[in-house]
Amino acid sequence: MELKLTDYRTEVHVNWCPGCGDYGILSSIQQALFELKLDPSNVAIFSGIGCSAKTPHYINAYGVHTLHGRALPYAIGAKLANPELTVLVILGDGDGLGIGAGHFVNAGRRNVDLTVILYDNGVYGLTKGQASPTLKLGLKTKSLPKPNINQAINPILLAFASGYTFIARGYAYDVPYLKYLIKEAINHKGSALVHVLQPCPVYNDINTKEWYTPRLYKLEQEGYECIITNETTEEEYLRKISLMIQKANEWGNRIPLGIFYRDLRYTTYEERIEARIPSYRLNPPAKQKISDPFGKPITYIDKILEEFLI
Amino acid sequence: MELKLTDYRTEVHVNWCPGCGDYGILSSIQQALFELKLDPSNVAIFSGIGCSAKTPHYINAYGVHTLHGRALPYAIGAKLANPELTVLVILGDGDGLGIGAGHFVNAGRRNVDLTVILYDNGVYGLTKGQASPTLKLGLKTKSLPKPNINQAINPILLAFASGYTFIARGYAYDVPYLKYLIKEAINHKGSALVHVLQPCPVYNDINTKEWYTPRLYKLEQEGYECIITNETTEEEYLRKISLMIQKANEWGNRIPLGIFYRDLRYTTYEERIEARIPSYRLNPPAKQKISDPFGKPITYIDKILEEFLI
Amino acid sequence: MNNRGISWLIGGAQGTGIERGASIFFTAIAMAGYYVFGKREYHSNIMGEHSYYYVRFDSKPVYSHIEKYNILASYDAETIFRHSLEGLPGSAIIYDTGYLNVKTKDVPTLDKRVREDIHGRFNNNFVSISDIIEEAKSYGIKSFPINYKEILNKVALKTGEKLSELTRMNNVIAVSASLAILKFDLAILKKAIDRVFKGRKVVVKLNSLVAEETYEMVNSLGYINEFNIKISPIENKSKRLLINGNQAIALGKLVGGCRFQTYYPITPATDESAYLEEHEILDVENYDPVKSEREILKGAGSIVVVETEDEIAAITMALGASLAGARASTSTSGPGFSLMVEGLGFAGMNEIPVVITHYQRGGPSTGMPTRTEQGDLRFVLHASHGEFPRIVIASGDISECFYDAIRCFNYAEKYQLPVIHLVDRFLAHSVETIEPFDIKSVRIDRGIIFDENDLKKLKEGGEKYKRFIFNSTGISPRIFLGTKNAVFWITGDEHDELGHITEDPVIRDKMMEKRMKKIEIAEREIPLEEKVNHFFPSYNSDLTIVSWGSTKGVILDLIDELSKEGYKIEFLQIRLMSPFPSNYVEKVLFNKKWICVENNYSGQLAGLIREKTGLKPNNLIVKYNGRPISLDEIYIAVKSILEGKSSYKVVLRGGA
Amino acid sequence: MNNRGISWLIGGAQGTGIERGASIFFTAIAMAGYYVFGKREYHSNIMGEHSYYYVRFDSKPVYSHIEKYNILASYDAETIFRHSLEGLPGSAIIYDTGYLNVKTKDVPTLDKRVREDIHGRFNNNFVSISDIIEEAKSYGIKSFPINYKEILNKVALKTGEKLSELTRMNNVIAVSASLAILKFDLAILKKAIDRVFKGRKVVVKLNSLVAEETYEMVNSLGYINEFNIKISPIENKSKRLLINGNQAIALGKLVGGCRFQTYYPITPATDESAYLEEHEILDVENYDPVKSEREILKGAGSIVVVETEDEIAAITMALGASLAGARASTSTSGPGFSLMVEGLGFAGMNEIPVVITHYQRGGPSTGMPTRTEQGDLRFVLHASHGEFPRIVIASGDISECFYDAIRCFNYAEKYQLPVIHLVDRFLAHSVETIEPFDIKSVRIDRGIIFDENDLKKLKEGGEKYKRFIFNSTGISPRIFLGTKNAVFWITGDEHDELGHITEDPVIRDKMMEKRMKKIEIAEREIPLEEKVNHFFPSYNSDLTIVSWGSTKGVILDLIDELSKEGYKIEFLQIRLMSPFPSNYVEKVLFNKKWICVENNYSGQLAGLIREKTGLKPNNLIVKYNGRPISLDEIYIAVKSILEGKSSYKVVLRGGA
Ligand SMILES: Cc1ncc(C[n+]2csc(CCOP(=O)(O)OP(=O)(O)O)c2C)c(N)n1
Ligand SMILES: Cc1ncc(C[n+]2csc(CCOP(=O)(O)OP(=O)(O)O)c2C)c(N)n1
Ligand code: SF4
Ligand code: SF4
Ligand SMILES: [Mg+2]
Ligand SMILES: [Mg+2]
Repeated sequence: MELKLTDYRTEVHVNWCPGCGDYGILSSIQQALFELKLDPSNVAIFSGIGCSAKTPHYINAYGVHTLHGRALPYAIGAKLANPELTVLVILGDGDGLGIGAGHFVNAGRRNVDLTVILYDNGVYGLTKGQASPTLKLGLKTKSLPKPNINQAINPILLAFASGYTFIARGYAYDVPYLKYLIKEAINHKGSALVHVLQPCPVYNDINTKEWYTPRLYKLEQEGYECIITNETTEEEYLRKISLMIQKANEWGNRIPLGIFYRDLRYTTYEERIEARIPSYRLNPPAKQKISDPFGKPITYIDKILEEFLI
Repeated sequence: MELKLTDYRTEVHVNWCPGCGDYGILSSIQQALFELKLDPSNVAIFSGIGCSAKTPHYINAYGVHTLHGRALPYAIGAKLANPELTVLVILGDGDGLGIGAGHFVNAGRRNVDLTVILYDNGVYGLTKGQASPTLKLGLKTKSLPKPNINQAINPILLAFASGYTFIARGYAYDVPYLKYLIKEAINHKGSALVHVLQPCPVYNDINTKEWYTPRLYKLEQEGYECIITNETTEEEYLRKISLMIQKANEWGNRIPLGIFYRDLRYTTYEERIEARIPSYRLNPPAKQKISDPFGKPITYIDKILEEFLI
Repeated sequence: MNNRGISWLIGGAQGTGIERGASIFFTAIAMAGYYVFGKREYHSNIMGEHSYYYVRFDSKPVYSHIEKYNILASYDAETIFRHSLEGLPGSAIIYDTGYLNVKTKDVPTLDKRVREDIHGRFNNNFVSISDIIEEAKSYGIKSFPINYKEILNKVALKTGEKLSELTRMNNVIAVSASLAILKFDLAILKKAIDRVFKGRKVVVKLNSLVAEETYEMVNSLGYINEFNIKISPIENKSKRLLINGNQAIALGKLVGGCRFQTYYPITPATDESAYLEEHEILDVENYDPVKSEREILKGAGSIVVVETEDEIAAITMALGASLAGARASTSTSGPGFSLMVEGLGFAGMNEIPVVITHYQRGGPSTGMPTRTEQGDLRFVLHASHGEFPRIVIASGDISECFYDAIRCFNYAEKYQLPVIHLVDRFLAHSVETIEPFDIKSVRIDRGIIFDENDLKKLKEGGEKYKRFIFNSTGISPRIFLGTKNAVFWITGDEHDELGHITEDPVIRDKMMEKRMKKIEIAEREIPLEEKVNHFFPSYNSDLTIVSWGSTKGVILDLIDELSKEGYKIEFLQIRLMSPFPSNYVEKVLFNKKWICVENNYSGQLAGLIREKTGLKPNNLIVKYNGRPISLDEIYIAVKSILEGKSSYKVVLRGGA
Repeated sequence: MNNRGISWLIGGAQGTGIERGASIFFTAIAMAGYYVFGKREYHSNIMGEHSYYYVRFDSKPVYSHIEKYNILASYDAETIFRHSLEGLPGSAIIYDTGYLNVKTKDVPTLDKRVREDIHGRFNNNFVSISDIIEEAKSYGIKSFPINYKEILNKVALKTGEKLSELTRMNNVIAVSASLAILKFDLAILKKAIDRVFKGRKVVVKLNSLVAEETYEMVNSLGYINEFNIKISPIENKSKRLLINGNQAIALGKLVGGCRFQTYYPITPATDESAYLEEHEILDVENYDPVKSEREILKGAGSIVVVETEDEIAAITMALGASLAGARASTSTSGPGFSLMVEGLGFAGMNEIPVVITHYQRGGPSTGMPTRTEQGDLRFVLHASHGEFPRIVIASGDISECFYDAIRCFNYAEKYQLPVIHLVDRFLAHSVETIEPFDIKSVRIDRGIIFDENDLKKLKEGGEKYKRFIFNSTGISPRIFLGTKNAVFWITGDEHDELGHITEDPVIRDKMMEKRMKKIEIAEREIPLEEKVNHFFPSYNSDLTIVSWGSTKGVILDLIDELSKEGYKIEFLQIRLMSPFPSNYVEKVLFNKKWICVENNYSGQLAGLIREKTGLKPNNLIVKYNGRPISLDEIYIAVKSILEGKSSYKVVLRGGA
């Protein structure tokens, strides 16, 4: 039976505020899944806590709404136990880069095959607009009593330093383009980050739709491309990376969207496990039989026990 | 009374393994404090948990040996409560970039005036040699049963992405140079990172003294300098940063030591607090009187109470 | 006024001014000299989900709510769908005629369960507001339809404002209509509006105009005569505070000398930190002992409030600040506390004073972030591995919140240990008229601290400062990081007197005993009145109610009612949970008929009492649906216990 | 052999082969047919600090240690300084003559407290090893000086190895000398060497040579006649396992079907994960029902072991794997568990099976990482905010470690909740000769799981799969992420049957009750023998000892001795800490004279029993210096209780 776009929706009432950027991200994800013809039963979507984190409830796929900051380790556990799953991880900017920064960084090191979608609204939405780690120093959104006292994290740079092998940026209100980026990210083998600029009309009156619209442009329109392979020379690498960093730093009259970085040199974590455990993909942890029909354990440890028998 | 170098030592038996790089780092810190003529009573040294984290017990200064991964927030709390303190933070590579990565990243955003010294031995020393986040993918130290399954974090890049305004790299066995770097870091106003290559002869048989010696060179010998000020043009900035990233990536036949990055554009967190609270430095939290000689509170809230009186 | 005062409820979608509306209402009522109790119920959502605010007031103090209203003030459909049947006989529903045709299916935020309940009542899946109003009438509830749009139109005409801009004042219409049918003085209402909007002229003017027009409309519809309650101002000699728990704690911290607060945003704790941040610059008194005069130094003090990257950083950063010498604290709720556990143990091990204000909310896990519960008692008592002393104090009302906040710092510094101030969502967000704080009675005790002169003397005497010296008092003098003439070391490992790591079994035993003995010292020194509130002690009470925390109010109101019926009820409110006042509790409860009342599932205090005294309650009244206990439901429960008709465990299930 | 078997102790600096030496020793002894018990004591340090290994053996089972040695095998000075006086009358000190002139001041790792103790004994600050040996002699301890260098020189000559390379075999000299004076069969010793070095030829050869030379030296010095104990091989019919707790748990996990283990390194839990990682590729049996045959599929199974970035990731990653369908677990110790608290609550809220193996160690905070304690019982029982069901099982010995490890997964999946397997440092690192595991008796029960066919049927029947369906059994069928024909949602918020967020008070109550009732179901279904071990039940015992966890061994040894003296001692070992077997415990203890024995400060089990039954022990025996309880000290303590000479709380302080 052909799947329809509506098959990716649920009946749950979406309770984001009117005009919230999250609606656009939700649509983009649903459309991406639909266009990739992914069976909802083979997709697992993980999120932390925040407005953004409610997303899984609105998508007809396995939805695991976890703890604040912890979506990544949950997702990695599930993916490694069953590497056949398509895994999406939804992070809020506070969720993913504040309380969850340690997991964000250390997930990069693993290159597990999954897609991270980072909702960047510059604030902690669900707790009423405190500054998030992506809000620039000195900005005062309407929800803040005083200007922001911290410098901002640049998620693109942080992802690069952490080892993500696919890094892109989309915009919540540009659904077709965001959908395209999410599809590319899902198709990428390894850890992919899609950083989404997401207006929060309720608390962030600075990075609004009106503010973004005139500034945004698409990297590929400038002929930008940054793909690193094993064939890339040292020199080429440095040139590409310099440009990438330059683009990642661009935040003013012009703000780039698009795919900043693709690194095809690294194996995935799953491949690395397979190199150690040949049967891993054939018989991954989640699929293994562990007992016979009578409930007797089938793990054979007699060989191991010899080490201890005396 | 003139302070002697020995005044920075304690009677505690140093129980690192023979040949451990930590001895060199310890000497470098003691010498740096000595040469800066810092009063031990005005220096507070924070550490997490690990072999590295035992350092404070060996230095005659306030020594706060905290929890695994948490040295940074402890240190920040102390520094903000008493901004007159000279604060050093000792991190192990597991401690600072594994369990403590979230604090490492988010400390960068604040630019509190303190010096972080990261002991990088590629392993979790005190728990017997598991791979730390800085061990390169595929390496198998003698303590590992299988080659390392994770990519490595590059501390220089991560610090840059996180906002540290001073980033340097030293080597545990080159004490005079490391001492120099630590002094520069302490003198820097803002969050400074000194990344130290630290051989662990017991568990890491790859990154040994023998391995490092022929590879190390000093950035300044090549005329390298990367200072960013408010005067730095966009173009200059990009050129400098590109070179910095190139140097940060260099890890092979040649490995650079030295000061990678100095950014003088940012105020410190303390200055930002002062901008909000004019009396902050005159009367910081740790120094405020809160009661009169009879124990009566002296905080005057009558004005505030008017809001509630009815 | 009936014997439970007047209950008023305003409902609407989150983000449409429910709280503002309620503030205007209870401020006006309080200004008229009444005692007010107000509580808030809302979803974990920013805009759109149903939220309501409940107010009860009376000419005598009110400490609790009932599940019923005298007036339901609505300005959306959902409020009516949800609350219509909660009216007392003769009560009023105020609503906007614009919603009459709205059907359940038009309100997507109505939970399925509630929707089905309504459909079930009507045996019909298309129930409209007019149906509901009719139904309410059949229960004797009066309806007061008002055309909200017409009022706003008038205001628009008079002011030239756009109608669309004015709709956000629908809340004020509902409030004003409520006061109008109560024959409440319009002038006081206007004063309340002025106060709530902090004198912001344009807004005040607009809202006042809406109030006036509403009064006129209500008048013209003749509603005033249809509702038989009238609220006239009463005279008060002295002023009261109208304040909630978050604010009382924040003020307590300021007075108590807290100078460093860390937090990671979390409901319902954040408001306290936000309040502190707003008041980060402090005025302080300077006492001149010669002239014996006090001078106010403007802005000479401050509290540094830091938003951290997570709760682990929040507690550890507070510990850093405490080591440096600041009175330091952090505020959080369940999930945040769960992350502070390791830091808590470090504070215990290293005898570092720190205060954690813990706002309990509906658990487990993320639970019900905006709902209340007393589910964390056992957790905070035993949080963190290993054994170390801690003090846990649970406040029962908003006044206690203030004084306890101060006390916590005294305990923390005197006994050099972590102190947990246990409150809950209900206290945090409930508002009450209370007696002004008696700040003169407050004392600050920072415990034993050596300064650089003490250290100089020590040094001159050839002695080393030892942070964890074994001495006769059991408590070693502290010094702050940066104090001249000494240094110290600390470590989470077991340590010797100097603070260096040791694994020596003999020193270990001594150090462990030194730490644990502090809890015995505290238990001995803390006066009884800080440990318990014992109301109506008696040897022949019909029943002794034992409880803790925010249930205090409803129990006091209950006892008031039951005593009028001739029952003799004793009430033991336990405040100090650790060290537990075992002896006193045992003495009071031995051979008594007693029950335990708790806002949790398993009766955690009951378990604690049994652990400490061996005694078991005759009955256990619990509630765990995320809502506070109401006076009407506890009345029924206790009545049936008194009459011997109750089973051991009684679960209360009231609340919307 | 005396009635407490033979006690042997080897000491030296960390990193110089203490464990290796001990392994050779107890392997040899076990090969000779004896029952062996071995325990390790070491500092949280990689090289240099003092470490020792204690072995007791006998021809009957041995479950504990005594504080005394028959033979002290040393190859450094510090061991002698620290342990010399722990000798039983007639015992032996074996030492290297090279150390005779070493003085206390030459040993920087000697704690100040120990050093001062020695100096005090001699009233002199310059005490040498020869002084200590003389002192020991005065207590009737025999000394067996050996020139270690001479032995190594001979080996160097024979093999051409460099002497400096051979010094790391000093441990083997100490071991061999011990066995030599015991007149132990050299051939068995050599077999043990071969086994311990896993047949690595060169190493085995060198070490065997050292053993031979040592035997010869001991012979030539005539020491054999000076020591009056002889250990001859005894015949065994059946084989035994020589294994420690870490390993037994790892094996239990493999057999129990654990297929995903996460960990963040921490002492003393890491060894288990390292062991699992070494055995990540598994052989599995395939049962052919037609031929009724079993075939071994080599490498067809596996366990994925992931080193995470912290313990928060460890628990949450395990939860992710469990949701996907793997039996998943994580292992940790105090500080790690403190960080897992929030994840634990999530598992409880979402009914996710997961096993946390918790190795208690000396607390609080970082505490004494390499020392033992039972200080975390209350913590694991109440960890995390809010209320949710959990199962906590405490193993008492190495066999129980194995079977309980399996059981934990059955509980976790059957009742869909987190299970905490509570063990400790002592069990983890103690080695024992135990009966081979009876794997045939083990059963795996994964609880109710729907597969894609079940879901297809459901779908065809027009029904939706609801992860948290309210049903008559109280336990909703699980499905795994990725199962075709359905999806589910989960959230840490309170949720409806589908797993979507709800704040409805009615559903909340039902969901809360559904979760909490599971603990009642478990309490009903789990058989008594999994809840407690009741040894020597009796109506007229002189004393009932109640305890939990690793104290089991020493209590059994104690009862053995006391029963020989005619005392009738009953022993209730509590295994299931949650749900607590209150009824049984109350029945057993009611009106009895009973005491509680625990390796912690406050007697946490005693408190728990009182909470659950109201009963209080007559005495409490505790120990909290980081060392396990020895047979000799508990014997004295219980004896004085039996004789009515004891105070309520008895603190044991033995151990070095
Ligand atoms: C451990 C913990 N701390 C704090 C919270 C409270 N909390 C809920 S949502 C949120 C912030 C969400 O901000 P962000 O991640 O930026 O998501 P957004 O709401 O902006 O989409 C916080 C701090 C929590 N649920 N858990
Ligand atoms: C919360 C917590 N988890 C685990 C540990 C155990 N632990 C002690 S030291 C250590 C690793 C130290 O490695 P690193 O930071 O690299 O320092 P090094 O020993 O290499 O200097 C760990 C994991 C701990 N103390 N606390
Ligand atoms: S608060 Fe902001 S992020 Fe959250 S739902 Fe509303 S608009 Fe969206
Ligand atoms: S284990 Fe490594 S890092 Fe630790 S003390 Fe020994 S050599 Fe140094
Ligand atoms: Mg956000
Ligand atoms: Mg390290």
